Amino acid sequence: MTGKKKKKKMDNMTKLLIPLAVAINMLAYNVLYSTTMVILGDSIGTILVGAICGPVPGAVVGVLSNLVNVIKNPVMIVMLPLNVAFGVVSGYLSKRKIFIRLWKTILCTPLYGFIGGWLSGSIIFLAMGGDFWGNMASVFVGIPLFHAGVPKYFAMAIGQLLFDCIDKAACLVLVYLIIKSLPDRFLIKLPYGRYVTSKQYDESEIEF
Amino acid sequence: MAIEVKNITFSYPGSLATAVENVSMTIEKGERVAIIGQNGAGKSTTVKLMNNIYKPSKGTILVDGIDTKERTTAQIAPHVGYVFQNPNDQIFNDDVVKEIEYVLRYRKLPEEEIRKRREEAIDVTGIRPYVEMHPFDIPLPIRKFLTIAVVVAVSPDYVILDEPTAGQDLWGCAQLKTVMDYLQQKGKAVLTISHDMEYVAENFDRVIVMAHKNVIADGEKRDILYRMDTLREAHVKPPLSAQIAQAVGIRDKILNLKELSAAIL
Amino acid sequence: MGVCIEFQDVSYAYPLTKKAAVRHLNCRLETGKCYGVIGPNAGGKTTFCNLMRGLCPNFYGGILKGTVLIHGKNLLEWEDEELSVQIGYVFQDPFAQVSGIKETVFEEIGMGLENLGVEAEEMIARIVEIAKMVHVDTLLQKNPLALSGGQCQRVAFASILALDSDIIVIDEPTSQLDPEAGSDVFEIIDMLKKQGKTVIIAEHKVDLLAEYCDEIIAIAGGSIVAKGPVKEVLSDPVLPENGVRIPQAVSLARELWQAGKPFREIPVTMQEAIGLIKERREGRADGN
Amino acid sequence: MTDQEFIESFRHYQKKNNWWCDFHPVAKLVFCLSFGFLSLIVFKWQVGLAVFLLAGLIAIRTPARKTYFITLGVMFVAGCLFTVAVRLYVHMGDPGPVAFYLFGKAVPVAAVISCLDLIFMIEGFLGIFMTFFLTTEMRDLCCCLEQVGMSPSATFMILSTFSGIASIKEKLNCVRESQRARGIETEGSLVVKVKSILPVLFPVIISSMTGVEDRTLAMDARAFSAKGKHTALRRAAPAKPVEKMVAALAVILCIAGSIAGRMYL
Repeated sequence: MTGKKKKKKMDNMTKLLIPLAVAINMLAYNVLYSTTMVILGDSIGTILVGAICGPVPGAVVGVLSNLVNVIKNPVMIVMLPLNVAFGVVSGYLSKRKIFIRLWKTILCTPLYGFIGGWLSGSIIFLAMGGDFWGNMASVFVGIPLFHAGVPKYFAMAIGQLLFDCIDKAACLVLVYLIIKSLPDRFLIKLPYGRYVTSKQYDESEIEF
Repeated sequence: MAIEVKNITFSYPGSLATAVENVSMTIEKGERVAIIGQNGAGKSTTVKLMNNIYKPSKGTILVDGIDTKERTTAQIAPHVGYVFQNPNDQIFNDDVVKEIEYVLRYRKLPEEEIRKRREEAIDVTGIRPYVEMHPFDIPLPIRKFLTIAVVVAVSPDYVILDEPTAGQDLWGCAQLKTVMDYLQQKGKAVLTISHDMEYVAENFDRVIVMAHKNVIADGEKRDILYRMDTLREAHVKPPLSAQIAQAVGIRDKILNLKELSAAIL
Repeated sequence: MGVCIEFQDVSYAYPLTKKAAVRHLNCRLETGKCYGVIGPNAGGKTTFCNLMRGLCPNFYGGILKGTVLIHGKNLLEWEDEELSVQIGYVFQDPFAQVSGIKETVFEEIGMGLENLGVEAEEMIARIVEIAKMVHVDTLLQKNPLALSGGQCQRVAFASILALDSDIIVIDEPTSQLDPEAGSDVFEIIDMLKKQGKTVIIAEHKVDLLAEYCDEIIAIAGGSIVAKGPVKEVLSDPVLPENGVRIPQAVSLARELWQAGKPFREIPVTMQEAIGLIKERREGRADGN
Repeated sequence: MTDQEFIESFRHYQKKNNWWCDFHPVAKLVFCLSFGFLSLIVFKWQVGLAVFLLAGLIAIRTPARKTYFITLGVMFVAGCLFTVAVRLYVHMGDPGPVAFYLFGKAVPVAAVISCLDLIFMIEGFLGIFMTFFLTTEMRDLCCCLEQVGMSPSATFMILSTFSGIASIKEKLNCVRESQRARGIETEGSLVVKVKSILPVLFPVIISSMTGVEDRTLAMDARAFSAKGKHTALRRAAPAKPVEKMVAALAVILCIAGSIAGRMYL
């Protein structure tokens, strides 16, 4: 009965969630990075919207978050494909009901770590003219490995991978807790809401 | 044992205009006080200073003798509880019981004490039927009683209610009355900011009128609510029954319907 | 005076709930009248408004039984955009009704018109006219995010009225405002009535509704307990029995009635009560 | 500005009477992007320096020159120095002609050049982007992008992103206030701060997400989902032929420059 209207109606809700998710990225970055110095938390919004609204809205959140970062630091524009990847991957994982169990969510940290660490490391490596880039990962892990004889590219990438896994593990746990705290009535209005709500309601025995 | 406010002045960070200018008042333990006045008169600011959310630029506030300047907000919270107007700013657990117990666990109270206080708070605020529901599924007016339950569980000596009757229906107002009686019976002081004159006349003994950033009247409710010039200065109307009594020329000071009907018979 | 909205045995249950929010509603609303909807929270008041606005089946999902007719056409056949133009909707939280993407109140009011593709010149004329009507013409250059609750609510009204819809559904507009801003809102509602629009207000402040509304609908426990002209419904004893708040003038009359000395007729507004009391006091003054 | 002038300003195109600010936003964006990518792809200090000078030249003749140079300075100190230090440290002691000695270790000329390449690439890239972002209103850019065919909801999303970031910061302070009033410490040592992350971050995220429901209703009430033709109050001038030509020229220059740069430098 309300089938045909489902598609368009969600767009309004998703269209308003996307800017909010970008704001959540910025907020989480300010709160988490200033206190923990290791967890960036600037991909929570992207993963969250990817999980509850689908890959396309997740990708759009990634693009907009990147746009906001580019205004402050234009070199970040090279990271655009990664942010998009976070949103899209979260969408596909959510379809396989990953975000319903905590252990399943934590299990896919290496996947996110690979995207956020290894790929971002190699992109920066190319963008920075084949050399180290000044951030925590490359200083504490990259350079010692390089001195121990590991080729520059691999040292750099492994450093990024390790640091990013810590960050992404924290982000995934936070996303899981947020989804668990969101009320079901809110979630089922979203395109991927049904993949994320664990409790099942059958509509038969409603007392009229 | 009182909150002493000694001519405090305060302006919000980033704004030049003062929000409150040399305000002084004293709230004794067990008293029931209502602050009335137009929006922007400085009501919320005064109350937030008492709760040590902000520290006064000039003057001092003593809560049971402790100067709020030397303590953080969280240290004053066990003495002064504050129920905000918007419950959504506080609730973050996905379960009513966990929400009420969070602060008690945070302060490492014994398990038995936590259970007793939680049960008492749930009964007093009447949210027993909603205990299994997700806090954000509970309708907003009833969710407000969840934040009241959290404050009741902490059982501070002074409880501040910000616009408690906004959006409440008959059940809500009755439930609020049971909470007020419970706090009264426990000897707690209750301070409220409200525009609902019937609620103020019904439940509070002392009324403080605020206008253009300072206190312009402070005294027993029957006397204050009949000072027409003070109320006009504060852009506040007395309760409906008082307005009717005056319009009809009844001399004695009527504050609620019972008195009005007695005077008419 | 045609019927603009009609409920035929309407029952509705929100998704994921065990109990229906409203059961077997039957009522007809005539154009040009101002309806006040009263009742306890979670009694079905908001669901009633959402049903009229078409939010309940379309936006919230859930199951709808029975039919809702708007201008004679079934609710489900209406396109969303057409419905939002036909029926204006203002609700409780003033700050949630600010779009956030417009930097001045002037453009905020014009947002609805921009979405509908109205020409610029006509847009400007209509915005200025609406702003004057709603007394926000002094705030045109201010940033909507810096307004107070009362001003925000008036701007929300203006942006909806700009669409010139002839039915306006208003869900508890004054519960977050102070009394002065509340009476401003009711003045706007009074103006809408004079322009012949159909206004439906869900509100707790029964005393104000008594003054401004033509008819009252009392909803409690998911069904309509009373519907009809203001004087008739508000003095109906069924209201207090279902936990529906009644105006103070009526409870005064009930007190006197229980004390054995009822008024000549039951007052509903403060003015009527004053009139009747004066009448009685003069009666007693020259009586003894 | 009086109301009449303000309303009159909507009757014709927005003017800021400065040649670069009134330059058509989309053409300006293409111009800046092409030079930015030119300096990124070539990654040589000569090209980076050229782009940096070009950006400085443009910035001086626009009202935003003060903020331009301040941001550049900050970005130079924060971004480049740390990266250069790391790069120098890595290349210490490599073979090749020695530029200078640092802590007794030889720093080869190649390392210095690669640092210069890095510095001027970042500065050039940042400079040209700054000339764009400091002189163009985001709403004008979106308005022109709509002329080129971007959907109005994309404009809505971009613009509400920026206002969303500001309003969520306000919500964060409001939530911190109410959690402190409950007795949860938010300032103080690192451990206290880490413990306060959940009670502060969650209410903001959950209440703003559930708040989206109300905003969706408000936007729906304003025919936000109407498909038809969208008009705009704030009209932007269509691109003049000369602006289109400049943009096209910049793109050609960027492609040619990148190929030439890669091959010869």
